[in-house]
Amino acid sequence: MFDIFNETSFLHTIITIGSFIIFGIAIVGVLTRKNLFKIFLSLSIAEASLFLYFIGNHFEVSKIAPIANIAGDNITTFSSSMADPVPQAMILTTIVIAIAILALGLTFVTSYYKLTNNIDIDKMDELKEVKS
Amino acid sequence: MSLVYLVVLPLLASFLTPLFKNYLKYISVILNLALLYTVFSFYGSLPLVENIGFDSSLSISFVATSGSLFFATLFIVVSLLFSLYNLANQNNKAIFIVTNMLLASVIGLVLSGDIFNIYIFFELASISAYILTSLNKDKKAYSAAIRYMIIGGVASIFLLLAIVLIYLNIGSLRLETIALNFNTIDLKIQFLVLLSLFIGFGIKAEISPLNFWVVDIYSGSSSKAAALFSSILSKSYIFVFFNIAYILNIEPIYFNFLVFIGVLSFVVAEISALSCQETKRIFAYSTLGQIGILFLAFSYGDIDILTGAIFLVAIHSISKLMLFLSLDILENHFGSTSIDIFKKFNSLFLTTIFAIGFLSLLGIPPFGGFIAKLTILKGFASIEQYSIIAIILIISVVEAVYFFRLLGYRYENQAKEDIKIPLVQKLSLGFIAITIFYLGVYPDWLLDISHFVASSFLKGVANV
Amino acid sequence: MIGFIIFSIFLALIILSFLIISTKDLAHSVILFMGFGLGSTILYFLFSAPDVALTEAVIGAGLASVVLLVVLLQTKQKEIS
Amino acid sequence: MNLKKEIKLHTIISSLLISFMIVTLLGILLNFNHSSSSLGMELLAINETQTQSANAVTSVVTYFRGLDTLGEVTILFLSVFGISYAIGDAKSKLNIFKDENQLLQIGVKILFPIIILFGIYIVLNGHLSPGGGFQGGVIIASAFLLKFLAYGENIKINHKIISLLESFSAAGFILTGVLGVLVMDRFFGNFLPLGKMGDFFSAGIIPLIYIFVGLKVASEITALAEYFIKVKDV
Repeated sequence: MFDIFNETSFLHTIITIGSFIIFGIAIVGVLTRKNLFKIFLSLSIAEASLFLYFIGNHFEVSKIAPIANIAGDNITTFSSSMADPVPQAMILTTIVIAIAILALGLTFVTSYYKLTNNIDIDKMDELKEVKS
Repeated sequence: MSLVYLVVLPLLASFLTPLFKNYLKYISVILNLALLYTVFSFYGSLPLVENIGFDSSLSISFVATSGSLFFATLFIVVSLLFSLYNLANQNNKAIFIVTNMLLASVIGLVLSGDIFNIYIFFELASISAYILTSLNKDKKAYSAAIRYMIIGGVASIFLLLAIVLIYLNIGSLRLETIALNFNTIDLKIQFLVLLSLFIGFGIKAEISPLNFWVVDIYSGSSSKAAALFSSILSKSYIFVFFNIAYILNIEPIYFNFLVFIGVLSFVVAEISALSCQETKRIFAYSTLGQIGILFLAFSYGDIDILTGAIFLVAIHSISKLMLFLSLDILENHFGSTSIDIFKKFNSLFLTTIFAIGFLSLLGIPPFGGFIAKLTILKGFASIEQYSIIAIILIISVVEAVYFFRLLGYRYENQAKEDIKIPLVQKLSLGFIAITIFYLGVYPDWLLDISHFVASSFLKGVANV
Repeated sequence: MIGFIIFSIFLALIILSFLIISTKDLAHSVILFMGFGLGSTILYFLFSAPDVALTEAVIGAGLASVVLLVVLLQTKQKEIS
Repeated sequence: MNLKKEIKLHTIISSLLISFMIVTLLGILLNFNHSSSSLGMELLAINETQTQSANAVTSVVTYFRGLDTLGEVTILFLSVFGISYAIGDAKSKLNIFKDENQLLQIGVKILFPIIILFGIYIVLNGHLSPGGGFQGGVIIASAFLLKFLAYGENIKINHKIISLLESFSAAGFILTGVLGVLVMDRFFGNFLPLGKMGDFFSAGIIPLIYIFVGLKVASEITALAEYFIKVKDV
């Protein structure tokens, strides 16, 4: 009875609206939160929402995974009924980049916290110019 | 001899650091010499498009036009001079790995003809810049690195948004296919893609509305890192920004907007340099000013202005490297980089180096900077843009004020300390000073190369 | 039927991301972030992208949560917003 | 009191601004149908002839767009190096989970080999089933992470082996690319025989690349886990 949901263009609208709402929430998080830990968390949520948008918009209900399964003799060949592999390859790489950046950022936050016992971005005033 | 060697050799060197334990500084000099040799071997066969992996228009391609090769050679020369300067210090594994990675990512950024590949090298360059900022491991360095990472993260999100929209609408990642059917897509999407590309690259290319963060990062990081940022990193982002702009041949209205941005960042940066008390901040503002001029000149798309701009890129990279490295000597000696260290040191060699650097940046005759500014101003004069000439000249006066104030501090009668400079550093800094002087006197060979590069730049789609 | 599951998971992800941003206690936001990783893994699987689902599961939900938890243990403070 | 209100104001203003931007963004994005022909479909069509690899995503990640994966592996290497540089020497630090966990130790004795085997399976069958170097490498690293949690203090990772493994798998990855230039005159050219799609030794250099990537990611994420676990100063 929910066949309206299975129609591709309606699905794409849900996915676009949903992922950009998450994107908006995450960007608001980056701009307004004071805690460095929270800022890095919302940055990675913003990236995750872009990944969902990208893969979601290439999805069609009829499409299957781009892997030819060799079950016994019936080899399914690569056909246009398969999902597009290039966005998946791109997102695969960008997820690993996102975790590399997140880990490095959080290490800097911990080292900074050890030196100054402060994790609030507004109180980071080491770089302000000291007017002699 | 494939173009990818230019990217892969530095990567291989930094992957194999556990092997060459205490020869790192010599290895980095040899590596840069080998890269210089490989780059020159490509000059014969330009423009060269090399497909990677499998030979078809679907694969990633490295595009060696005279523009991208000129920038790649400039980066390798700067990295060679940096490693020569570093011969005096003891082996530093972090500097070795990060400078190699920065060099590889910057050459990759400049050569790659595939937009997602540019995103990967963009991230690689950013992550090496983050680590470079945090090398000092003190409060300032970490707070600069954290701030840089947050802003870099926002920039890469906008770039990713642009790439996602491009792939959804055009279905291809190769710059030339994107350029061919860029204007088939809906006008609003085009504007959206250009806006997110502008924000993504603009933040990193340090143009005015988006470069509020730059001066804090420079003052937080070490002078060596600042030397690499201003001579290599910002130039590569400018090249990629305008390479994509010319390839997509976007309408003139966007270029007029970029002219306004260039003028804005030039004026704002130079004026705010007046009120600085710290030398690194002054040099950072002067870099932002020069980037403003470059933006101005690149977005005019006139052959003479572009030749002057490319000459200015070369001169500015070398002289800024020299200035920041000599500042590094002072920083190691005095431990601080505030203005009044200029009153306290007493070394004729360093004074001449600083003098040559300041005069060349100001564009005073016997030095290379004069030729660059002259060509740019002549270009503007030839298309009757006298308002811009006036702005450039007025703001150069502002530049002169804060540079001569620094030089003036040299002659205050205060207790002066002698500074012992290792011979290798003297040689490398002296060599840069001599090249700047030589370019001032015999600039023709570089002017012809810049002219050739400028014409290939303007051809845009045709040469890809 | 898949469309309805996708719709409901997206709704859950939106609520999760709002909660992550707005909670005071950082430990809660890390746990909600794990939920976010799980939700996006299921979504990738439904989008017929098994490779990305596996990567998101192993890295997005697994490794990121460990890194976040350990960093949280070291900074050991409540967020006073 | 107004400080609290002022923070609230700042949040409200920026969230209004951002939601306005998102609405205009959605207005633009919702009424377009994206291009039908795409790079992926063309690659899908020629995947069988070019690579004989059953998993199209793996052939895109390693062969058709091999340079991205090289850049990707370098980013991971650099980020782990940055972490080790920032945290300093891990040997002189204490494990953050100081008390040993008896229950987990028994579990680890059983689970450790299974997880390692599963990770190796994922790496080796990258070109046949979903998964590959990245995913398998992290799974292997999660086995070591489990060991860290269980044995607390008295587990020592031999750093020499990890850094040697890391640099040799990275050098191997690059050498396969360089061999591609020497043999096939194209970087990452596929110089090995393609074999038949579906059996283990097929798809030329793709499994080779993914083995190098798997080794590298496994050693790096294990080092990363150790840097994160062993951080308490003595």
